[in-house]
Amino acid sequence: MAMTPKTSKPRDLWERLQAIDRRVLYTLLLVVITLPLFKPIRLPMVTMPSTQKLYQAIESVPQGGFAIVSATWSGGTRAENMPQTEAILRHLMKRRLRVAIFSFDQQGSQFSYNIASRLAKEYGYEYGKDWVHWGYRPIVGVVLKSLVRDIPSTFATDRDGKPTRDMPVMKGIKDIKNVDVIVEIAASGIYMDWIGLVVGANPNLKFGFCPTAVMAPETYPYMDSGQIVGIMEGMRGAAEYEKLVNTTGLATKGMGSISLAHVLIMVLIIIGNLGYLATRARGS
Amino acid sequence: MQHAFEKLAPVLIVEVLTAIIIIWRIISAQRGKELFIRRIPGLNAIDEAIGRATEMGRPVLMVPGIGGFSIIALQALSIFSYIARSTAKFGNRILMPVADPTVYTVAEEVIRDAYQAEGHPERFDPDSIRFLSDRQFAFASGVAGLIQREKIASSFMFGEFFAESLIFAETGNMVGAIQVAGTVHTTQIPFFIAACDYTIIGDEYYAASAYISRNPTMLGSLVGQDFGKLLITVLFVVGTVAATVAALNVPTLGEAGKSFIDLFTIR
Amino acid sequence: MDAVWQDILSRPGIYAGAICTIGLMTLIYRENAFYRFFEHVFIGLAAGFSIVVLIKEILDPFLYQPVFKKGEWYWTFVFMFGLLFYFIHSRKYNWLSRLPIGFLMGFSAGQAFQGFANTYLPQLAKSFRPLYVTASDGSLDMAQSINNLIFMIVLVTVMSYFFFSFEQKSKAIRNSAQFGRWVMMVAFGAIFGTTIMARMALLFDRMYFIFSDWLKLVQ
Amino acid sequence: MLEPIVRFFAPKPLSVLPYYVVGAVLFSILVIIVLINLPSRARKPLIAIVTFLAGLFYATEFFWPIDIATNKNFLTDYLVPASKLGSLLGGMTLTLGILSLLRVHGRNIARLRSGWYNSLALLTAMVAMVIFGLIDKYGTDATAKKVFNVLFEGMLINMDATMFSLIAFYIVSASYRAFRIRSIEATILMVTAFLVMLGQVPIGNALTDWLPKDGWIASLRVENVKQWILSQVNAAALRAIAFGLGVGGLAISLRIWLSLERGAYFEKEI
Repeated sequence: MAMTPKTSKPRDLWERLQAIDRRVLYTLLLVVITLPLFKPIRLPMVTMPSTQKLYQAIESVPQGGFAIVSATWSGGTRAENMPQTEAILRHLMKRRLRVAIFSFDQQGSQFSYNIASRLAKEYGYEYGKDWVHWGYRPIVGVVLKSLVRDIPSTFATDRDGKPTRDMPVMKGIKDIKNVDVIVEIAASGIYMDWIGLVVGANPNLKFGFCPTAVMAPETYPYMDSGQIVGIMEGMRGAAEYEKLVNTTGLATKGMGSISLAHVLIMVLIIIGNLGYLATRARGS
Repeated sequence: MQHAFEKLAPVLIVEVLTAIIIIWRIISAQRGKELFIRRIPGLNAIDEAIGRATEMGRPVLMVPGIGGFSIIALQALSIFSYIARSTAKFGNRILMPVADPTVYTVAEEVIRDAYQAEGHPERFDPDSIRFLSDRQFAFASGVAGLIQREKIASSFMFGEFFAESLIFAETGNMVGAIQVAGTVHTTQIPFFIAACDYTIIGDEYYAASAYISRNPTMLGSLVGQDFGKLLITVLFVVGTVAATVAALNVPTLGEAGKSFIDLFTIR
Repeated sequence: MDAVWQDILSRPGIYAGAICTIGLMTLIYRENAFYRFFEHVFIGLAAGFSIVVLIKEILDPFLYQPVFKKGEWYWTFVFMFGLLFYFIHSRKYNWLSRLPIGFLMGFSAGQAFQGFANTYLPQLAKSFRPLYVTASDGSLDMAQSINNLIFMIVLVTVMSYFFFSFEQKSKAIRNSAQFGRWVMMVAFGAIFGTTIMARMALLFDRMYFIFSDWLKLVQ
Repeated sequence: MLEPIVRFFAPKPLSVLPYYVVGAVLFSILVIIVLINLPSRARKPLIAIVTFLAGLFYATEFFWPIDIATNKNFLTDYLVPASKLGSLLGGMTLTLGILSLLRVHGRNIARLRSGWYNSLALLTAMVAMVIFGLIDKYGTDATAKKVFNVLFEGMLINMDATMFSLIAFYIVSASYRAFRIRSIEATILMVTAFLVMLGQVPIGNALTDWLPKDGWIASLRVENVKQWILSQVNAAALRAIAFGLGVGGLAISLRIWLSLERGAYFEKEI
């Protein structure tokens, strides 16, 4: 890019529009990001088909069905993955499905447990009877391979080390054929392992994926091929999902913030260019 | 694709042939033949940026990215070695924060050698090359602080950059530095373009050391690389024609088109 | 006052994190003493953590365990070879450090063949797209055919931008390269536009951390 | 003929292990002494040979014929040890990096230069992290583990996240300043960024929500325009750039592998 003017004192309005102090810009950004936290704003929203499909898939599971949620994320992508986890768990509990949670990430295990415990209270879910948390599990390949054949021994204990065998929530669950829904919430390409090792093993299984926005585009082909039933794309997907399950959660707030930030940037670009055009017209 | 024998044809036709052409051009270039290279504006700006730092009496910053020790980092060090020869000549103060300990080790050698080659080994200050942190954002915080404290006059960023690219480029912009940047990670190029004065794009990165040194060996390599890229471009065109005749089901030709595509299809 | 102390002691990590967050964030106003302090703490913690990682993820599993637990004594040679790096500060024997450096260079360079084949070769055939695409009913799929044509034009013109040595006296090559550069600007604009989302989400997370996790003003 | 060599390098039981380890150390020292006395004209060729052999391992592993069933050749099983070797060698340079930190900041403290307390904070944080990090891994003390948690999850992770989030601010100021219709290139950059931004957020999609969802007019909906730019133009341009980078990387690798590279470091007399 050509040399940018470094330091020059703006004189009139048009020139000022071209050289707004960066601290003003930063303050504006802080305001638009923070404000929706306190006062959620609902902006017009168009639900993407990928989100709709995931919702529909979970809607189609009969009450009492068995769902596995894997929360493979950590603090770094919390803003996107936490609302996704919450939206999915909310939907599953609303539908009164049995829920089992685990994670390939230690932080994700803790985060998902906190979220699930809070929602369990809200929906009257009893631990051990309606839901269980299998805790942190290392080594993706090994866990997924053994999960297909034998769930009780793959997850013999829960996150506190208590045996899961006699928990009512696990009743009748032997292998992958007894599982109705699996949702992976991740910041990585882990969906490939699920598709490769698990998804084909049960033709009735519905596998949903909740990636970060950056990851999402590479997963589209797998939704077209039906290996992924639906995709909740980053915070935006989560906000759409919150709307579908009739709640105003973190994603709705976050999406308000993020949308406003986009609007702010676009407005600033327009203002800058107006100033530029005006001074150029005057100059020539 | 882990091994050549999984699909030998594309490996031989594209990779091995390119490699042979490059080596051949390097060897013939060493026999001394005038070579033409197109202008790369970002690289011409290096001298201008150093000149400005000399005028202002403020330091020159060089950041070799946050990647580990690899050919990418080595190329960055080649460019910096050239810059260091200029700063050795003009006596500018330099600052080079490094994120990888192996790169740091080699960088110290490379820059010291540059000062020696210019005949000013006494001007080299070992503390100007500093290992900061191999943790992405700890490094970013250190560099951002350094840029603002030292009020650098010019900034050169070459190597592997990820999300932190904009932190460096914007803080540099804040202090009014002339900035030249280039990285192999194309997703960061837009941010460099937005915040730097000159950005070199894509393969210009690997052409940089040849371009600024004008060393015949390296220029020969550059010509060889061009042949490699020409080969690939021709393959694109032929492949598109092949796919089209195959789709149109042209008799005989269509079959030939299909086998051409199969020749290059991996898995 | 007691209540505050109790709160701090019950969740020291959150308090420490909040102070660090605010400390580093002041950079956007300008570099200041507060930022400088936290920057140094940050680098110190990161360096310490790197040492811990070096010990527990490299020296322990790749040196100590194999040699002293499994009896693979020959790793000792690697360790001794690595010691040559430390000659770098020796004035006289400094060249010895070039041996391990050269070794690592060779390692990195040797992987290029597989790297090239693995990264780029599979994309070749994927770029062979027909300019005549038939829709499911057998007719011409106009939109897709045009898309494929655009795809090829973009591919070829951008490639032509990266020809350095071919004389660009030919008007065709010059125009093609110029067009290629414009097309790249489209790509870069698009990358810029899509990245904003993820970065804003990160800032939102920070604000959530401050106002919810720490101050508990929200939710 | 190879068997005695294989047996010599096989893992050894603990009873004789110390002899082998000490032997290896002594032998290495002997080799270093020989190297120190190497005539200077032999040095460069030696470095070139070491570089070439190191690269040859990976090159051979890639080009050697494979057993189709296992996708392996005689070198494939050594890839993992080789990468361990690389990590170990690379890891050993960390000490040099840490020494650089100690040198710079130790001197600041010793001479009480301005801002010496920051240097002190840096070194204190480093030492604390090492101590508590190692206790966390190898020790059992519960309080120490809690302290490590404060240092790692409380401070380090949050500081990572904060520096990362600063990009949000910088992206605003950069786009405000750079996206001006100054030149054709800047204009193209701005217009695509603008369109994609509109396509990213629901509020932008709402702008063209009145357009039909099917038919060719639907392709004018913002989200479809964004999708088209990303999947057609962007993908093709990035692929072309990538191929250029691939060839360039291959060329540099060849030059380094075969010691054809030039520049101050490579041309210096040693």
